[in-house]
Amino acid sequence: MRIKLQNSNIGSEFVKYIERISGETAMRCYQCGNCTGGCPVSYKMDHGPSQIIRLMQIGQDEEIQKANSMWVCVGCMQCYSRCPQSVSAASIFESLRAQALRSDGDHTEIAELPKEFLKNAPQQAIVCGFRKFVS
Amino acid sequence: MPRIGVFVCQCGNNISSTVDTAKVAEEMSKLPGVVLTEDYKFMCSSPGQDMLKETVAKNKLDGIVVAACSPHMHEKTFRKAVEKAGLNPYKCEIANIREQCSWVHHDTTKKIGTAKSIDLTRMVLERLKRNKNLTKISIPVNKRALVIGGGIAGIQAAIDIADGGRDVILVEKEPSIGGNMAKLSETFPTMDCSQCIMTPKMVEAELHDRIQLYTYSEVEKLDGYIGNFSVTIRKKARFVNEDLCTGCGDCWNKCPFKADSEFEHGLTKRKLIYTPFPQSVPNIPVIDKERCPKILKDKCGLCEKVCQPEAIDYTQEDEIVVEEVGAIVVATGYNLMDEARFAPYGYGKLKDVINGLQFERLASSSGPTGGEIQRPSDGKVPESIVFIQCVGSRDESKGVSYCSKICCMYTAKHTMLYKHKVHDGQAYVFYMDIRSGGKRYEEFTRRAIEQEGAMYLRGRVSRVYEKNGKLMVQGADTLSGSQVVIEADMVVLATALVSRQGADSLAQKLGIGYDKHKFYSEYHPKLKPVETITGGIFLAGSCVGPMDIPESVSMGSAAASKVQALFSADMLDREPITSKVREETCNACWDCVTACPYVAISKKEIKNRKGEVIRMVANVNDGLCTGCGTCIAACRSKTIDLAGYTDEQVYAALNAF
Amino acid sequence: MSDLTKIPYYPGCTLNTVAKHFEESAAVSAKTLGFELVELEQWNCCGASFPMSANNTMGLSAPTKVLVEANKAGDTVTTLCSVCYNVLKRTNKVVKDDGEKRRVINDFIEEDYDGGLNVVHYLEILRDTVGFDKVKESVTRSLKGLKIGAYYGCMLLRPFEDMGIDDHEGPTIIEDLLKALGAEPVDFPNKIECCGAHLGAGGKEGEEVVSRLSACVMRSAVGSGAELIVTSCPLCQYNLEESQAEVVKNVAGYSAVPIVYFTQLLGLALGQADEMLSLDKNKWDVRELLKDKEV
Amino acid sequence: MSNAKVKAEIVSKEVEGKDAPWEPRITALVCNWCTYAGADLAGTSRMEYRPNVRIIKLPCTGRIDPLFIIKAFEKGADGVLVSGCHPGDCHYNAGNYHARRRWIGFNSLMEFIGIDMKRLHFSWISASEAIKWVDLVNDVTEEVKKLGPFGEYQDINKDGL
Ligand SMILES: Cc1cc2nc3c(=O)[nH]c(=O)nc-3n(C[C@H](O)[C@H](O)[C@H](O)COP(=O)(O)OP(=O)(O)OC[C@H]3O[C@@H](n4cnc5c(N)ncnc54)[C@H](O)[C@@H]3O)c2cc1C
Ligand SMILES: Cc1cc2nc3c(=O)[nH]c(=O)nc-3n(C[C@H](O)[C@H](O)[C@H](O)COP(=O)(O)OP(=O)(O)OC[C@H]3O[C@@H](n4cnc5c(N)ncnc54)[C@H](O)[C@@H]3O)c2cc1C
Ligand code: SF4
Ligand code: SF4
Ligand code: SF4
Ligand code: SF4
Ligand code: SF4
Ligand code: SF4
Ligand code: SF4
Ligand code: SF4
Repeated sequence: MRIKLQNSNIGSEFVKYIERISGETAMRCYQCGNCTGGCPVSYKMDHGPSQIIRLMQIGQDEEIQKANSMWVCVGCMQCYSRCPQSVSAASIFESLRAQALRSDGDHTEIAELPKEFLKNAPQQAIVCGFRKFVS
Repeated sequence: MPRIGVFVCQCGNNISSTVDTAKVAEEMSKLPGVVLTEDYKFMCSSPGQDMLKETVAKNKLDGIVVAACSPHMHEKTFRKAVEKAGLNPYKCEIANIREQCSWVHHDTTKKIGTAKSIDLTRMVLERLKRNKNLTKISIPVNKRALVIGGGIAGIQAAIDIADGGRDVILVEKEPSIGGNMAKLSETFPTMDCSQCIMTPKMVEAELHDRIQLYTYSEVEKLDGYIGNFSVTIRKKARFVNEDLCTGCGDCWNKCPFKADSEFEHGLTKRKLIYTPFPQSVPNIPVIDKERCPKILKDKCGLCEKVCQPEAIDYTQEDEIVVEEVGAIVVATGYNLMDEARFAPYGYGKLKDVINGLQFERLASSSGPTGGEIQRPSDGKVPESIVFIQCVGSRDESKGVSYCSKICCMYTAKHTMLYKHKVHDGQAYVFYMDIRSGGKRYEEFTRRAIEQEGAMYLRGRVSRVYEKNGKLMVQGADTLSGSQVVIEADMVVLATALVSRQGADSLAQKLGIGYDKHKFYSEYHPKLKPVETITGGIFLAGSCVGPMDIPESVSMGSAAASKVQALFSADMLDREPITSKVREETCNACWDCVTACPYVAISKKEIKNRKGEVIRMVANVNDGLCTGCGTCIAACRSKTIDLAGYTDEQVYAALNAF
Repeated sequence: MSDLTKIPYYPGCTLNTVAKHFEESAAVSAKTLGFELVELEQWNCCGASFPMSANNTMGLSAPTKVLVEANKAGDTVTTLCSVCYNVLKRTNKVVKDDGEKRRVINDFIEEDYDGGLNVVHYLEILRDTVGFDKVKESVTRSLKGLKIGAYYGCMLLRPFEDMGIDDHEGPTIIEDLLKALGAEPVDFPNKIECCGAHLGAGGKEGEEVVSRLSACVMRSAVGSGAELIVTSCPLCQYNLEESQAEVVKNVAGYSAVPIVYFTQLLGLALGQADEMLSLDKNKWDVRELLKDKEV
Repeated sequence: MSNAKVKAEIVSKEVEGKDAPWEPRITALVCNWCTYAGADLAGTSRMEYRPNVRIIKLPCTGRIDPLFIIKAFEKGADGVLVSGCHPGDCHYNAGNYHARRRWIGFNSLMEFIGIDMKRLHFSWISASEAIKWVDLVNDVTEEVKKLGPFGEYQDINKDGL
């Protein structure tokens, strides 16, 4: 990846927006990687939680939006509970999802979900899934 | 009419960016008694001081106000300067328009800062008008020193002072001096063996004619003041007569009971009568009174039977000793943070997760494994070790916010020690930054990586757990952006250095300051790094903050030289801020006598010409009075007043707001 | 039995349906221990996830409505499902501590609720109100010899400042209960790791994540010697069962371990009849194991 | 640390003129060793606080004569703030204990002569507690501001008490 860094990247509107709705400050993160280290699903993410926050710090809006990370995060709060700086990547991901759903529409097509799942899974999984993946 | 000069300092931009100093000067010039004002760039610079001296002399000023930084910064500077110009130094007062004005009001329109500066300067000016000429008080200096803490910093300070020809009392709370350095195996960056350089120092301290050791002792109480302290020391009962014991070791060889060794951080056991380690100074054991059945319930008594010189004394009690000294060096060192706080790393639960000092003991040839690296659970030589840096340090949410400064270096050292002992072993290090600033330090850490093959991974570890007899270390390598899992045989945590347990209560006894982490506060972090706010008490070593051996030793020597400087004069000048009694109005109620915390007030007889006592009045001893002013508020007849802070001066300041 | 302490109870969307056996076993056990779960007269779904972004007033409204209802019933409300517990407890905290949010939410749902309610999990009632000692005394069928892995998952524990039910890195509340029941809890590293939660609803990628994470939990527990696993959340229960089903399908010779709600074991130890505990509703029947172990 | 960020508002009459909005005037009587140094640290750390306070430095809170406080009100202070070392931390060992003992009896005197105790704040602030100093100044300013100008006492005094 090659980044052309400009003044406008630093504190970009998008980043400010995400910071506002998540209540988190990207610059609090000192990139220790604890969150990525402990996140049960970072292996599956295009960029782990600490990297997403790093990308926020340097204002790489597109790279963040492109990544699957926000959709893979399960909201387990492990990142936050061990972060030495009390940054909640979980809240940042939630805000990124909210932003994406608002601007691009649904992430999951309900119709595409396996029938088995819809039939057997506990309601809470479906309700929660809808809240996280559908606008 | 007084002739007062007001000097307003711009402090470069520090004051002038939020205070219109010219305006302050102008306002002051309108006040009665002010004959001239100056608005100047850097008052404390030498041209500034010269200007001050010249102006005072040329204009025959009889008082000046410098509106500048805090009096804690430069009051002395300016008082000295005006003294040279022939003015009594106590006719110089400082208005604090920097720390308490320009730096805390960021309004660049300067309205706020200027207005407040005008008020502050006027208040000081009114007070100054009522200042009297005062002369310093001379008091004798007792040229013996007390050093608290017998780690490397305290030992160094004690030896330096003693070499300078002064008597030193060294108080150490453990049964032996040596502190943390005595536990280390080899030391960075030179890798010399810690014991080889430490033991001779310990012995030197023990044998020095001018050093008196009080081990297994603690300071209970401090009275007095610079030059004239009186220290109450509690010598805890060892249950061994120090004069009779020869250190033969028969007792501890025979003692049938064991407990975890504090010195070995629980890696091995010691007896209930023990010296902390074989090279202990003094080589005299103590009995663990919490556990010894003889002390607890009068059973056993074996050591007494085997001790030929009959040194064992089960009835020994703590002894209280009072020593008079003129100066004190505090060198009480550090502790490692209690790892119990780091549950995700399993310390305390997983046996093979240890801390840095435990690793030092494993690597030390005098340690529990004779220097072979074996893991605590089963004695197996670990094929891979993961070192985790910054455990508890730089962790605002669960540990401390600061960097412990030495753990990057000792971790690099540990990887080398490991590699030297286990050639085909692999060391992994999780780090956030490698902080190896210092002479030959960066080269040292590079050597660990390039030549000794330690694998450095940039990231923090999230957790350590056990799986099939292996320790699974799960963290991140942020440079490659991946989650990393390592199967290790042992994990070493570089836990934060924290202040000594009880550091705060000692500080309170001594009357010195400490920060929120309970490290002791220097008088000034850059310019007075070994002084405290309390005259005659100095600091050395890691009780001030995390520090390695070279720094601790430098500080020990620096503190010693401060003590020597203090001892170089027979008399000491003290601030003349003391209470004065107006004898005519004293009605001998003695309220002041009971109020004075320093017992500085006594009852004095007033006699007539025939020598008969006609009445009694209060009398203040200048040597003891510290100028706290408590007596004044207690005196209902307004008979006592405090030079430098008289009622009149305070009211003048109040009136001027 | 008229002197039962009545405790208002919020079932949430799943307990009345898929996880009926969780609820039933909890209810009968409660009665034996001297309290009664009284279902709120009216309730709605809590939303099944705590909305974490800052402008979350909408998301907080549904759970606040639940709290308002519960507040009418008493000063405490209990839940069984960890997710409901998480959502209600955190919402309650926001309403209590954040004056601004409280105002907005109250305006929105046209109520006047101040966050005064005490949200507790059923486990907390057992520990703090009944007391594990009392539970122990009430045991009529000791689970002696049963090696059980207690799986906590995320929602019961995190974030610690909000939940505070137990040490979030090394919780023992379920183990302590199991000990009271006579069983032998086994510790395993993944007991506080996530099962994959709702990600089953997140497309192919999500499904894969769930099956992997749940498999990790199962491997970790079984590898540490657990013969039986207990959960406190219908979603954990489902994910673990599904994941083990896959293993059973693909790995010949693998013998599945039962996965049950902790309340079912509680009921067993208190001497309830199997039917009362709906033991047949679990994917793998625990009764065979009980027989083997002569419990 | 939101308090540390408050914008300074007070501007004294000399600069802003007679019509400036009212701002409380607060006199602070503080000890040299702890609170004064704490206030210095707030400066060294470039914190920001409300500018309404004027410090008078005394060696110790033990030196504070209750009459100083009365005088301050008489001279137009709307609030008075007294602060020294923490109990047990006194530079002079026990001066602050004496001060405390004295103030206990002093409360009733204040009420008696018509000084609202809400305008008088006692606090312990050490040399390292810059944040506490900042919060204290801001809070006291805020509170006194709510109470409004303190004319009563000066008025009574004018009529000759
Ligand atoms: C794992 C590890 C490895 C290290 N390796 C190195 C290295 O290789 N090179 C290096 O330069 N540095 C190293 N250090 C740092 C080194 O240990 C310290 O710099 C040094 O020990 C500090 O000495 P000190 O005298 O200040 O404190 P300490 O060694 O802590 O000594 C303080 C002494 O004061 C005593 N004491 C405490 N309170 C009281 C009291 N109230 N009354 C009386 N006595 C009291 C204590 O018992 C102790 O004896 C290492 C540190 C660690 C943790
Ligand atoms: C850009 C920069 C910023 C810095 N900022 C900070 C900071 O914010 N805080 C901080 O703590 N430190 C700071 N430092 C470090 C600080 O400058 C040094 O720690 C400090 O100045 C060292 O003082 P010194 O007396 O050892 O040496 P120097 O300041 O170098 O003084 C040595 C003196 O000896 C004289 N001299 C040299 N040779 C001879 C000779 N043969 N005979 C006679 N005289 C001789 C020189 O002319 C000079 O006056 C900074 C340094 C740099 C480069
Ligand atoms: S754990 Fe916290 S500080 Fe560390 S990288 Fe993640 S968000 Fe940043
Ligand atoms: S909340 Fe999301 S980002 Fe944080 S650890 Fe869990 S899955 Fe990873
Ligand atoms: S006297 Fe104080 S304010 Fe003036 S230049 Fe020197 S440091 Fe700055
Ligand atoms: S046996 Fe006696 S002389 Fe020998 S070390 Fe023990 S106490 Fe000292
Ligand atoms: S009396 Fe105590 S110290 Fe002595 S040998 Fe017996 S147990 Fe050991
Ligand atoms: S010295 Fe190194 S290991 Fe120690 S706290 Fe600082 S950065 Fe971390
Ligand atoms: S000022 Fe008064 S009370 Fe204080 S030390 Fe001096 S004599 Fe004692
Ligand atoms: S309190 Fe005043 S009047 Fe009483 S003895 Fe002391 S100086 Fe004299």
